[in-house]
Amino acid sequence: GTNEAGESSSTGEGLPDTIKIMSIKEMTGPVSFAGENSTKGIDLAVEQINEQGFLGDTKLEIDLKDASDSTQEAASLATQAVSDKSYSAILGPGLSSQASAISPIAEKGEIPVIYYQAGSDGVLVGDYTYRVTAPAASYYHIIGDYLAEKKVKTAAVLYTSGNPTLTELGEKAVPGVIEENGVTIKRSDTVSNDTQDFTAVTSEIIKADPDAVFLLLLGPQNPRAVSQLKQKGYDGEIIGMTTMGAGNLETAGEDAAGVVWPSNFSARSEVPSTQEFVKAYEEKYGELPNNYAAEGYDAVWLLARGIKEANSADRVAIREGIAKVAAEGFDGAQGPLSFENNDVRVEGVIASWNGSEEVVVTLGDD
Amino acid sequence: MIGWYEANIVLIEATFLNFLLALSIQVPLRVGVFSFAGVGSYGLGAYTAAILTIRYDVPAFVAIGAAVVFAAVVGYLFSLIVARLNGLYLAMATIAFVLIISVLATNGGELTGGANGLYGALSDLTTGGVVAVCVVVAFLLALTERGPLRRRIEAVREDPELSMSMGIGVVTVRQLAFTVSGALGACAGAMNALLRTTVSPEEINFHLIVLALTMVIIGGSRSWMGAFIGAVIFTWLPSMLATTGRWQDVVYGLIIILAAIFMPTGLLGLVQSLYQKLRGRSRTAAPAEPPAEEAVEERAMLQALSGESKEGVR
Amino acid sequence: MTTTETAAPYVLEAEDVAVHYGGIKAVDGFGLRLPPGKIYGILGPNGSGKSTFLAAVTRLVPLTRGRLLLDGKEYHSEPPMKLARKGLARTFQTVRLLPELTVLQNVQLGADINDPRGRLRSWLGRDRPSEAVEEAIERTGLGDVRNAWPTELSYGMARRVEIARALAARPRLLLLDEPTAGMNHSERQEVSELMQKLRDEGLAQLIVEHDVQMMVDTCDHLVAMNFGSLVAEGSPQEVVSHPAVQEAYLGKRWRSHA
Amino acid sequence: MEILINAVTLGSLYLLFALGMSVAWGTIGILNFAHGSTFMFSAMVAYYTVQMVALPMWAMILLGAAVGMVLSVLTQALIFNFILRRNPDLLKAEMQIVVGGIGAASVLLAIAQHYTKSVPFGFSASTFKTTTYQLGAIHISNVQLVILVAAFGLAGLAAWWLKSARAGLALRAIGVNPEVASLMGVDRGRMALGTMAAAGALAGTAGILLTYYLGSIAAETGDSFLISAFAAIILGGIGSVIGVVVGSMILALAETLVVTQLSGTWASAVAFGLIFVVLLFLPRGIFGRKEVRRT
Amino acid sequence: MLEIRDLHVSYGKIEAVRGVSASASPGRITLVLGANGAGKTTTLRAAMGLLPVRSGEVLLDGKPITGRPTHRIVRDGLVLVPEGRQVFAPLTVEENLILGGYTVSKEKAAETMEQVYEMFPILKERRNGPAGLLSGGEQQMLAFGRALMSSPRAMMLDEPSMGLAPTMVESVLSSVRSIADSGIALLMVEQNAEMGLEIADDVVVVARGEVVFSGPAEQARQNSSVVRAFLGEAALSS
Ligand SMILES: Nc1ncnc2c1ncn2[C@@H]1O[C@H](COP(=O)(O)OP(=O)(O)OP(=O)(O)O)[C@@H](O)[C@H]1O
Ligand SMILES: Nc1ncnc2c1ncn2[C@@H]1O[C@H](COP(=O)(O)OP(=O)(O)OP(=O)(O)O)[C@@H](O)[C@H]1O
Ligand SMILES: [Mg+2]
Ligand SMILES: [Mg+2]
Repeated sequence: GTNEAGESSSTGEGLPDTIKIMSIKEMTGPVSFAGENSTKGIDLAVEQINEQGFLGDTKLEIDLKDASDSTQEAASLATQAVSDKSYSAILGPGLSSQASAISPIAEKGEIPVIYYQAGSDGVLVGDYTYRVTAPAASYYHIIGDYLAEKKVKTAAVLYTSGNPTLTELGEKAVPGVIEENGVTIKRSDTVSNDTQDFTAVTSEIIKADPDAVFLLLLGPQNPRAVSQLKQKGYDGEIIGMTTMGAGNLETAGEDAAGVVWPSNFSARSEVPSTQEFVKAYEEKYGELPNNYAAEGYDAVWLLARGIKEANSADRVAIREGIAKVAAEGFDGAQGPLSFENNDVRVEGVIASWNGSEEVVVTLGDD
Repeated sequence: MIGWYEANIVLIEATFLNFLLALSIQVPLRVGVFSFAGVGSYGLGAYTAAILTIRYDVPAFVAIGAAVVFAAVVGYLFSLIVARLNGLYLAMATIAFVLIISVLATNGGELTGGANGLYGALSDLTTGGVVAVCVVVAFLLALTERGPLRRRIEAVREDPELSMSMGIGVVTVRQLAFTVSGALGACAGAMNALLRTTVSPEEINFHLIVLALTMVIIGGSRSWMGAFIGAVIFTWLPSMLATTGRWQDVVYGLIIILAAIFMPTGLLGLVQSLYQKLRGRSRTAAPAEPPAEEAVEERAMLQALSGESKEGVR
Repeated sequence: MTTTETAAPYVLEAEDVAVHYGGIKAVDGFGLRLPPGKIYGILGPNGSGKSTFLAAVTRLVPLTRGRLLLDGKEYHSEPPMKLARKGLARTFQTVRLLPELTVLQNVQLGADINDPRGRLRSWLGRDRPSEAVEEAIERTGLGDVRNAWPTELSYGMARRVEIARALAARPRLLLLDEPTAGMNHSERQEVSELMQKLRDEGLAQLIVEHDVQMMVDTCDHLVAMNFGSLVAEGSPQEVVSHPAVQEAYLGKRWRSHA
Repeated sequence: MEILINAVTLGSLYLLFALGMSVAWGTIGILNFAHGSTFMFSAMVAYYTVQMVALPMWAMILLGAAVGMVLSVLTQALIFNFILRRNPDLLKAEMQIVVGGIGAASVLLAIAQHYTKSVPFGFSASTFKTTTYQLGAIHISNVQLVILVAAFGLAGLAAWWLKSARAGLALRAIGVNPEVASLMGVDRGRMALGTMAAAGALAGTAGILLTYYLGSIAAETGDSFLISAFAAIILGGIGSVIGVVVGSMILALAETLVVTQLSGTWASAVAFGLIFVVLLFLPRGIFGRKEVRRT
Repeated sequence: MLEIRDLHVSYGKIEAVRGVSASASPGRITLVLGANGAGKTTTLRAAMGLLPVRSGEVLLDGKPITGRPTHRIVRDGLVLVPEGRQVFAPLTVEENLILGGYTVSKEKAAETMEQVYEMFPILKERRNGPAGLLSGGEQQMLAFGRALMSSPRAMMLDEPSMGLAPTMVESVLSSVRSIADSGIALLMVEQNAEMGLEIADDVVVVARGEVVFSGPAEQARQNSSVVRAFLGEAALSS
């Protein structure tokens, strides 16, 4: 890089002293746990990049902005990033609604954005937007072997219909996976975003007596649905999705022991690049990382690789750099990452709750 | 300045959109109709405009116009259905209306894009267009805040029965309020959908109702200016408070509490009474004195009286 | 006050009017005929149905049965706001002023009826009180409180605003429900004189009031009711000396006076 | 049959939550939008306490009720009381009170979000353990029984007290015209404080019991119940305890039927559609007092 | 004994009452007369603690009650029948009466209620109906009956005969007299001066916030200015 600060941000070649990135976050409000954890992952990645000299003398600088859960705030911050030329890229928010508002702004303002979470369809439009959280549908098929091993013949599906990701899973992906494995679906039920009590619907499910129940619910709904199923005397398999992670099952305690879910990330995964990340994370924070942290970490690394590739702080150049990196893929916290239309793909692991912590299920030695 | 404008364009636009949304609650409130149907119309308008833009690629003003007309008609029909309802019962019915619209949007299949909502509603709507609409709306509403129209609106709100006996068509006024509220709400929703290019069912929820009500009550519920003040405050407050970090939501809540306590007539009312105090003209008028000639007569009598009753007064 | 001469011999006719609330027969077969330019008064004990009858005449409560005619034309299926446009104005037994309008504006509201669409001119600029408003304020002696707010008024003053508001509409028929409640003798006297003056200008009035002396002095004709129906009718003297009226309504004082 | 039991349980949840809100609203005319946050906050305080000391259920209920009472009294004394004092006309103050409640709610919610990060919390550390009994084909848990008994018991108590006690009448009088009520010798400030204390205790109790029953709640749970409670109260008719019981049950039954027979997506639409239709025919709810207004 | 001493009350800048003094001793009725807006209602409301007193004193049995909250004053034994009836419209007639007896024992209240029903049979007929549906006069009866329920030591009445039919005026005023005779101190504002003077013991005339006449009732009846203002020329000549 050059030591010439200031003018360099828009010139084609070479890197300035610092590259500023706006990180739009949900640090307060109902989804603050996601913001909190991804920030830790981001900070770790930035620290590594700056200490390793990954970008030479150039330092990455993250400007953290809290948009809470407001779409308008998020859009406004993105506009500020577009008009303030000192920002080279945006690390996007985790809520789909915010992301879909930001994407057109980014496209028009020509600034690269890397999202984590934000699983809905309308998020990735055009060339400037990338996502490092793989849609659950893309790796959900790994549950097939588990179903076979547990000799699951019948299943019931319960999903939250107010959420785009969960609806997509509940209506298409999961039934597809289930049927491919020769399992019949006995019931499919829906609840809404603000459903609190699952008594009625779990009773109905138990009446149908399936071997496995698929729960595709919002975070706080999971422990409730699991407990209520168990209390009604259900003793079959319970299979969820990533919303089961991140400590959400803790309150269900013993009731939730044995719940499994295909995940894009598990701290217990044996993949070397994951273990490397987990080790560094544990060292820095003294706790195990969750998927939000891993995604934040990967987002920064994707960006850093793109910048290095571009060897420029220019937005358009960075975008092209990211595109090149994405075409090749790399090993990140979530394991080997590849990209499909700007959207990440991972291998996935089956995670499980053993009653007190999250573990990885390895099939065959059960 | 230009830089600031560009960087904050979203908030500037949002101020005007929130202004229209607040008005859609305020207009019925001014005639004593406690209706949140305007928030539902916001949803109707947003979806109508987005669908027209995405599917038929119509110009922005056509999409918005169609949304406004559609929601106004729905508002009118709605007013016919809820004609017998009043007060908080009416409020509940309109909340139900809003939530039903949200559920319909979630379950609307391809038409509404389901839980995903719609995206890619790219149009030629500009900030200038939004401001122009708001200026026209504010001007028209300002006309209802003076002279005979203001008196009638006051009458319908405070005492519908009295209004009837004074020849005011209370039912018509109420229906009109619903219609206008529908149009304003839809206008806000449509313009928001086109500016943000997306709309999702999550947007139309109880929180939007609460926001609209808070803007009106804290800004001032009697005048368009109150709605505007409310819109400015509640659009900009969150980003101003972002500097307070972790506790921003707590501070936000405290500000609302203080406003509720100390501004019974909204910020607008507070400003007005301060202004009047400054000008030394309080709301109170001179004490009632009997008419002039009689006063003289009475004074004479009183003098007579006081003379006679000196001993009587201890 | 302007009056158009009408062919009909009566401004207001009510025939066999009944208003029942479940088992309560508030008005039960009462009627009267009010010729133009006369003051008629209704007397009756508390709860005999006087106010309800006025509400029925102004269409604020639905009729259980009966016929109502204004200038000879039936109107008992028309909505109440149409009546005001036909020249009918009223006051209420309880004071009903609009708290957020000043006295002047409250009175102006009465005059707005003659200007149904609201002149564009007064929307856009000057909103001067019309002649009718000034006259009503002046006649009811409200000049000094014209800019006061209703909550600042004493009870008696508030009653005058009620009357002024009705007068500002320049009605052809005025219904007054206890217009002088809360006023002292000389104040009642003033109101009585005002009503007589208005009659001389051609305004037909129907008054409900418990001050018998004032009613006798003011009215051309009295109607007495009890339990929702007619008890006696005739000239003031006739009615107050009617035994049924004396028994049910007038106190010892009046019986001894008469 | 089981559907019915489940519906009644859900109805009891709504009832427990709505009862305090309904009492405060129907008597002293205070529509407290902070009720949901009070509910949640009490449960949260109990949660942090039980993490330190394993308490039995009754102690948790007492604790929750106490916290709810304190919060509610504070809201009344620091917010509503000031609003009323500056705005003696209850009708005019109504909106102000609603907005003040919204403010109080967001303060409590923000604090809770800050500490819990919106991750659900529950009472698994409590000494109370849920057990399920099986009666034929029907599963019923001990918490479920507690909830049913508590909801109906407390509703009965509230109804009886409002009906027979002179204090209940005084409360209603304050709701009609506070000034004239004071002319009768009613101490408005103390009555209001007392009522809000009771309403807060009910909110706290509900917070504890619901957390036991649901297994866990999150910071936002209080607000999701708020709208259902509002609906139940309106459906039954403001000011009537029987009304809120019936309203809660109808709402719950409708939701349960839709969830099990149709699809959960439509649950709130059908429930609110039902409210809508009921209001069209009974404009003041099922047991609402008729508006007394005459010419 | 109820005593109002040199009372000053103002609304903002406007002084509505400027040094009014009036008193009523047990067993006696003091009649307050005055034109519309003279400050009569203001005086009573301030004495009752409903309006802040700027200066002056209100004494009940020699004990100052100025500045005490209204509900305390009621418990001290002073009640007000407010201007314009003010019944609790949605509550039933009987509930209104029960509230009137809020400060006394249940037995005492039940006893008084029977007396009230005896005095106004229509109230008994309508006991379970909402008070707001009563006619104006019926509501006035209820307001009066409600005040009796608290068995006060002193009572202030703001135009108790307003809206009442002549027979009712007679019966209400004669019961006012008998209440006074039972040893209660009464301060009454009454526009029906003719009837008022008949039962009053003392008279206070207020004009624009000031007392302009104060003396025994006979003296007032002979005072030509008072008579002219409140009874009319006719009464003067007769
Ligand atoms: N909406 C109503 N519902 C039930 N009863 C009613 C209603 N309106 C009036 N009444 C009853 O009908 C009767 C007549 O009432 P109204 O007000 O007409 O009497 P009034 O003659 O005006 O008496 P007053 O001289 O006391 O004002 C009263 O007994 C009253 O209680
Ligand atoms: N809330 C108020 N704000 C300002 N001024 C007021 C207020 N209430 C009353 N006044 C004024 O105080 C004066 C005295 O009013 P008050 O009601 O005591 O008269 P009153 O003697 O009872 O008359 P009335 O016989 O008409 O009832 C009047 O001039 C009135 O306009
Ligand atoms: Mg009457
Ligand atoms: Mg008075």
